[in-house]
Amino acid sequence: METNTSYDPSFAREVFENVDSGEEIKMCMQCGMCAASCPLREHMDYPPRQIFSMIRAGKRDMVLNANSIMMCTSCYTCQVRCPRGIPVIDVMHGLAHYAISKGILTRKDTAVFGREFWQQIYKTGRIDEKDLSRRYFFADGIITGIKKSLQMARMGIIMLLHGRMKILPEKKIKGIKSLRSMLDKAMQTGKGGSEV
Amino acid sequence: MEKKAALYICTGCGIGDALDIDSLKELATDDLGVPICKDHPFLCGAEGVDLIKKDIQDEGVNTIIIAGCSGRVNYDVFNFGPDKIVERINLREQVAWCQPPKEEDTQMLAEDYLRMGCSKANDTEPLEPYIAEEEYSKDILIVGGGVAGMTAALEIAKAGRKAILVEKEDKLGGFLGKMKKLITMPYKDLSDTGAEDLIKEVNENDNIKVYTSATVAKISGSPGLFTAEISADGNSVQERVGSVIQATGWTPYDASKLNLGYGKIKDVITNVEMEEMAAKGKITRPSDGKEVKNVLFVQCAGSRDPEHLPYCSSYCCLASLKQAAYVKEQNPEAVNYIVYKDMRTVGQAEDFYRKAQEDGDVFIRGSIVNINENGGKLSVETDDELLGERVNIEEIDLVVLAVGMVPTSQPDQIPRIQAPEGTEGADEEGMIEVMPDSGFFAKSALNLEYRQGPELPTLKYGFPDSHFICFPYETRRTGIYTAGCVRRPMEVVKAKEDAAGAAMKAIQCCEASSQGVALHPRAGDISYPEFNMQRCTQCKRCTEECPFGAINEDEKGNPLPNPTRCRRCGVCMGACPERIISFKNYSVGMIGNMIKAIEVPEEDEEKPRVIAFVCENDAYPAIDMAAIKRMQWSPYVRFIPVRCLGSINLVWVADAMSKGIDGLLFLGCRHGDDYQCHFIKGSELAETRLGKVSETLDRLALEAERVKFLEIGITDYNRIPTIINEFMETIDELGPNPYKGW
Amino acid sequence: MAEVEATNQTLLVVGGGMSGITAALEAAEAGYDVILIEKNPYLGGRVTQLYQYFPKLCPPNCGLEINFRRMKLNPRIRFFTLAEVEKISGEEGNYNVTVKLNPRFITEKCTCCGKCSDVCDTEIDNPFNFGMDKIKAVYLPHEFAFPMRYVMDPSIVGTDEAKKCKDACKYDAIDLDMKATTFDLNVGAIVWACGWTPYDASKIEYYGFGRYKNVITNMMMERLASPNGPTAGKILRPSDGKEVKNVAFIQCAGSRDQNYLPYCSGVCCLASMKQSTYLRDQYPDCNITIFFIDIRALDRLEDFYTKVKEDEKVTFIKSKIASITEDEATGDLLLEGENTNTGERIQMTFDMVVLATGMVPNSLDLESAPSVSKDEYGFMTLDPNNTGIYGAGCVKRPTDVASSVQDATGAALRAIQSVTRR
Amino acid sequence: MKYFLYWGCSLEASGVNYLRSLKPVCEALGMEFEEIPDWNCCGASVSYAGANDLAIKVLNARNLALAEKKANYDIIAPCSSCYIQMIKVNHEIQENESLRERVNSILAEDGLAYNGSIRVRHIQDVLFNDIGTEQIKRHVTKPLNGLKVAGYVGCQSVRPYGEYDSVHNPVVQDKLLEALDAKPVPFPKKIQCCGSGIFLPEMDLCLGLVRDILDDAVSHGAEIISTVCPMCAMNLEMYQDRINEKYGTDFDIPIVYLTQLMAVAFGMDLKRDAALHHNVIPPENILKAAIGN
Repeated sequence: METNTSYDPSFAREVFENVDSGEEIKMCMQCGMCAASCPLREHMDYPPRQIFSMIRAGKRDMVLNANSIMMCTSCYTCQVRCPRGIPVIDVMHGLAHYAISKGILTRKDTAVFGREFWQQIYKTGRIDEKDLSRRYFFADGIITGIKKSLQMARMGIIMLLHGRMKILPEKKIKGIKSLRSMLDKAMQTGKGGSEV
Repeated sequence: MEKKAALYICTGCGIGDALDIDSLKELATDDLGVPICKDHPFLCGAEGVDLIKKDIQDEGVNTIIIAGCSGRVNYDVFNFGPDKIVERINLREQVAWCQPPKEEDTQMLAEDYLRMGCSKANDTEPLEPYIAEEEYSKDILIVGGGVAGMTAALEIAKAGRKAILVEKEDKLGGFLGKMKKLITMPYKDLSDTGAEDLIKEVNENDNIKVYTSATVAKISGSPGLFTAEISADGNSVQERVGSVIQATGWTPYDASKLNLGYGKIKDVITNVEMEEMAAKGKITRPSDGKEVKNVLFVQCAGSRDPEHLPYCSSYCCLASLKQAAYVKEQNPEAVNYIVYKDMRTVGQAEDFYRKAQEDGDVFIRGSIVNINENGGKLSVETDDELLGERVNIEEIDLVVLAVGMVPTSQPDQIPRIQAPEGTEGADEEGMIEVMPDSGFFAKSALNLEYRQGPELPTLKYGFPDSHFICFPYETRRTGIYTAGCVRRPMEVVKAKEDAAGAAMKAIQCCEASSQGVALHPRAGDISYPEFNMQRCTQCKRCTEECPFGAINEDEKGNPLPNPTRCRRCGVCMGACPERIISFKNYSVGMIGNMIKAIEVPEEDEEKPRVIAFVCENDAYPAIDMAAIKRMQWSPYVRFIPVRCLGSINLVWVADAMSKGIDGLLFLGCRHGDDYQCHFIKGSELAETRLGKVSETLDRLALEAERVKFLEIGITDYNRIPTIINEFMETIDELGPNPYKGW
Repeated sequence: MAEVEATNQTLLVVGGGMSGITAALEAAEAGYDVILIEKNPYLGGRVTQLYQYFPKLCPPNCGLEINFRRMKLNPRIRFFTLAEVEKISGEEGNYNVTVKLNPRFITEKCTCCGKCSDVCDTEIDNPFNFGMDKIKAVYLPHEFAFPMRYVMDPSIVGTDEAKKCKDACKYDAIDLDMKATTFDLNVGAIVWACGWTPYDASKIEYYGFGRYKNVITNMMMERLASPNGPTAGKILRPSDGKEVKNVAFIQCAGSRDQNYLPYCSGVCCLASMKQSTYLRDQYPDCNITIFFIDIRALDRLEDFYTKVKEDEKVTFIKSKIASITEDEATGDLLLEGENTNTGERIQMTFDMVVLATGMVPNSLDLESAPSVSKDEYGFMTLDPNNTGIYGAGCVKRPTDVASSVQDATGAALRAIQSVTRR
Repeated sequence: MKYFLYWGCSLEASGVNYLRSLKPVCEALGMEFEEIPDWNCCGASVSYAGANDLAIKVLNARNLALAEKKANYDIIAPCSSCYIQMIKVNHEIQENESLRERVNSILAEDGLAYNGSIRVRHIQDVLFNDIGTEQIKRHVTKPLNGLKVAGYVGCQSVRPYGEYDSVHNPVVQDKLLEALDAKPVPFPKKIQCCGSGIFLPEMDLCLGLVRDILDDAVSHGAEIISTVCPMCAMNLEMYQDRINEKYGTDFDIPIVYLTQLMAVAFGMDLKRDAALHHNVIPPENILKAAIGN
């Protein structure tokens, strides 16, 4: 044991105050159930329980830059097994949202995809899968976009041929205006979103 | 009493099929001279029992010998009242069920058991309980006025008895009185300690007499008949009591022995100091009197550490969580760090661990490397196991060391005594450390006037606890019980329950003693040892070997028995070389006669004979079990149950060997650290004694292998056939006992 | 059933396990009349199913033997097996209790000769061994059964099989017309010592108990190790009867878990360590891994932890195992978890897995009974304003044998106080 | 029985065969559907990247409020992602009064309020508990004759609430399959996640997950895999080529919706009702063989 870190309670406080479900991490007893339940555990820098103990220790950069927080598939396996009843998924999503809002895009593709997803909802109230993919592929600029689309083109054509793609673009829902003002208000008054 | 014996042979359960009953009857009437001898196919049935009852009524039978099932069963069916002697001969389990039917050897086995049983019945005398001439007291002395002592006193008072409570401080309360709050059932939140109410209740109860600033100068006598000399405020008062509860509690482990800055850094305190500070008001830093903000608790400060206290003190996890709650209550912004090895919030107490987590306490699994002071604040270097790093926890205002409990019975220094010459480990002056299980080990509290020392023997780490899982109130001094943290480390709620239990035992002791009835484990036994003092040689073996310190000594070395201290194990009877100690229904002579009753065939018959002396609590039931499972073994072994192997007298070895018995087996309980002998030392003493006998055997030119001691547990019945058959092989190899037929 | 004599000075102890037996004996030996009732056909309760106690590794039957002898000798205790409380009414010092006696179909005439069992062909799952083996439908519950008397399973009553058994009995001890009866008791105080039930491990579905044969509970392990168990004391894995070489213990299987039992069951850590010694005694080469969250070995029991830790064949890993998967071909079990000390992923295969399942209190839930206070988990709590019915042992908290006995001793006194007050 | 059918965005596009088959099957079983007027997207599981928790709650609360305003029917959400989003918000609002007030203060922007009176249901729940396997069996005219089906449950259709089935060892889909006379094969990975909503951005990692699932199903003898989620269907079906390429496997197993199997077993039109032609890996032959066509 060589590294010398100093415990710093300020990050934990920051998380409790600003991250959706952030205060839930207090209940963690470090059993390791979440780590072993995760389908993508092998690819994570740190399993959830370690993220939680790092928050308690005040390792802000390590936590917000951890790929784990954006790698959640939302499968709820860890959550249903957590013996302390911690909504692990909500915490991970909250942390991801918080990190993204701070401009940290450790898993950029996911961040971009999720943001595009949300923006489309904001725009029309619904998701148009085809439009979403297009936006997602081109989010990094035209060149990568073309490359990515080409990779996926065959699949797109197949789906189109099998009638599994909507041809007409999604129309806005009728109440889109009021929905937007609702969402604006929620973003302003809710946790973790105030800084977006 | 003029004895009139009758023998009843049950032929049910396969006995009749296995044995020639008529010849057994013939043996009884013709050879053994039993005046009445009957058989019945179902003796335990109503008809069978009526047959016996009729003989009692019509024939004046008062000594009933029943040859049938094991004495472990049908005890109630064959109970004909306290004035009748009942002897059970185990023909079912230990003959019919474990031997081939209708064989000569099987029949001989049954015949021997008949001879032995009749001999025993003949030697048994009716019992009368020991009742002292003095008046018995049923009051109970409690030493220690903390939560356990006060609770015990109240529980006793509520049961309509009188309690005498002695406290060394000037007021009752102990640690409970110094506490701010309590965390107890249902472990959701802190509650009031209730100390004030408890003290008031004790002080106001008419059934409780309280002595404060008082100590016990001397306790003499025996259960039911104790006299306690209490020094209170310089006066000496005498109280007669029936039993005693030691509830002298604990002291915190000396934190200055730990390398955690205590005594050097002012803001490092113990959990006891923390509690007292919180109870008085604000939690502040001793260095500058400022209110604390960040507090770090060091769990297992000294506990679970082979260098300090190897055991877990069990209350500290909860105590620290409680004190962390005080800190939060004082300042919700405060941060508590709890550095632990394992969080041990057992049972429903887990709820309070969760509560502490909800409150935001920070838990760090690991161990402290260093505590430093700089700029008025403390920084604590810790190996954080789960982070896998050495970390610094800085800006700490106060470090609380969760120190463990040391029983008040633990001596500051282990006392030394003069050892007999040539003792291993003695120093130049011949002094040696007293063993923890000696009555001379523990720190002064009771001052018993006992030959084996003034205090309760301790078990380990200075706790005078019971060694028995099934019998947690067992102590090695009859009628003296321990309760609370002196017995083992425990939290308040458990100390209260423990006190109630000890009170129960103390009340029970007064009842039993006054009726001349034995206490556990031979509860209800009214037999007691009688000493034929004319033949005593003052060898002191009985006074030394009694596991319960029951026998005192006069200046000349004569034993002074205290029947109400006695547990009736017979260890003294086994110890006595002069055979002067006997019970009315259990004596050296009686067993000797049973041995003599065994018919030993001539050498050329090639039918060896072995006697197995077996502990009646464990080995005997194991043999029954083996028989119930219809296991089989050599028909040449005769079992003699004994109260405890500690009661075997070496003269029996001589009796047996001189009669031509080929081998002796001794089946007793496990001894050593995890001993199972319910008379503490009985089985161990037996083995020691037998160790000496082999020298004698050598001198007689008899092989030492003819006498074998084996440890056996009650569930070891699967081993019975092997044990016996292996021993028989040994005997076969050794050949017959040359003293046969002398 | 004849009238059972009792008065408002009599104590009723419900539950004939270690706690109940202790409460009954302690009170009786202090001179009080006690009636003890037990729902099983034998006394002794859970401990009769244990092979050994921690930390001494001694057999429970040793202490039971002493207690049974105390009971045999003490006329103040009367006990009833196959008995249950149906109703309680009244108050401290004057309770009316209705006791139901379930039929044993075997009378006091039984000599335990075993002839009925010899002729009986029907076999039933052996409840004493958690169904790991079969016994005859007329049987002695176990060799140490007290009272030592056979019992007939109700499932064969009314069949030819039952008649065959009856005909085989030389002592006319089988009564096939025996019916459940009830009787009323007047008692002054009640000690409720009904003990506990092992938590149903099949509820923890990701451990596959009930689906995977080689996943067993700690109580089943006790039976496997016991000389009177289904394998005569040889620890063999259930799927194929093979000897075991590599065994895992999963601590807190259900306990300390909001989804199952939020409380800690108190004894499981030590029980698993104890069971590791069973394995080590039988298999000198057997590897044992104990997966835990916190090791909870209170007071001097820490010594036992220290002792087991010294065994190099026993490994302690801080991890809550997240799942068990069975290799269908071999019956071996793959355990997955995270070693939280090292952060390493655990994927380990074992021959057999023992789930350290916790205790669920058997609480006072009768259709008609005075209210007693209970906590949210069903454990009885002491309510100073509601005296007369006292919990003893594991109905109050999950606890080991010594503490149960200690507690039961205290409960006996409290019951005595109740009758003293009246 | 009347229900709201909240089919969500996917069922109009990649999950079209789900919606197409679901409707005739459910109608045959006597269910009637109504659409929630002017519904919006549920937010799925990835919108946290762009929105905070409250916004996502509001999104779902709006749908619940719109439904509640119209009628007191249970909402059926066939898409697992829609289901979990909606049921989660519903539970939270029902259980937490201050949250309800907070959400309603936002819904008030459009004069809406949600009182928590609606129940959100998964289609499996309704089929199993409201309709029942006995009723379903009565509609089976073309039993699947022991067709070995891996009933892939995935994650969000049961977790975390487990309202109608075990979260650790779900059995409902298998029981429904049995009602069609199919033979569900046991396979441990039936509850492992396929990558769900982050499949696209984390494709490299998620291909491995899908491979494991397919492998487990196939090695336990499955001839076909059924699902109840458009994302599962998509991820399991569309990437088999890539998986084969990446891992050297040779998967070519049809992925169908449970409702498609029901339509087939109910003897309905394979194209119009079962919508099998929308499947990229054609299931027709296997299914025809099973029903003996």
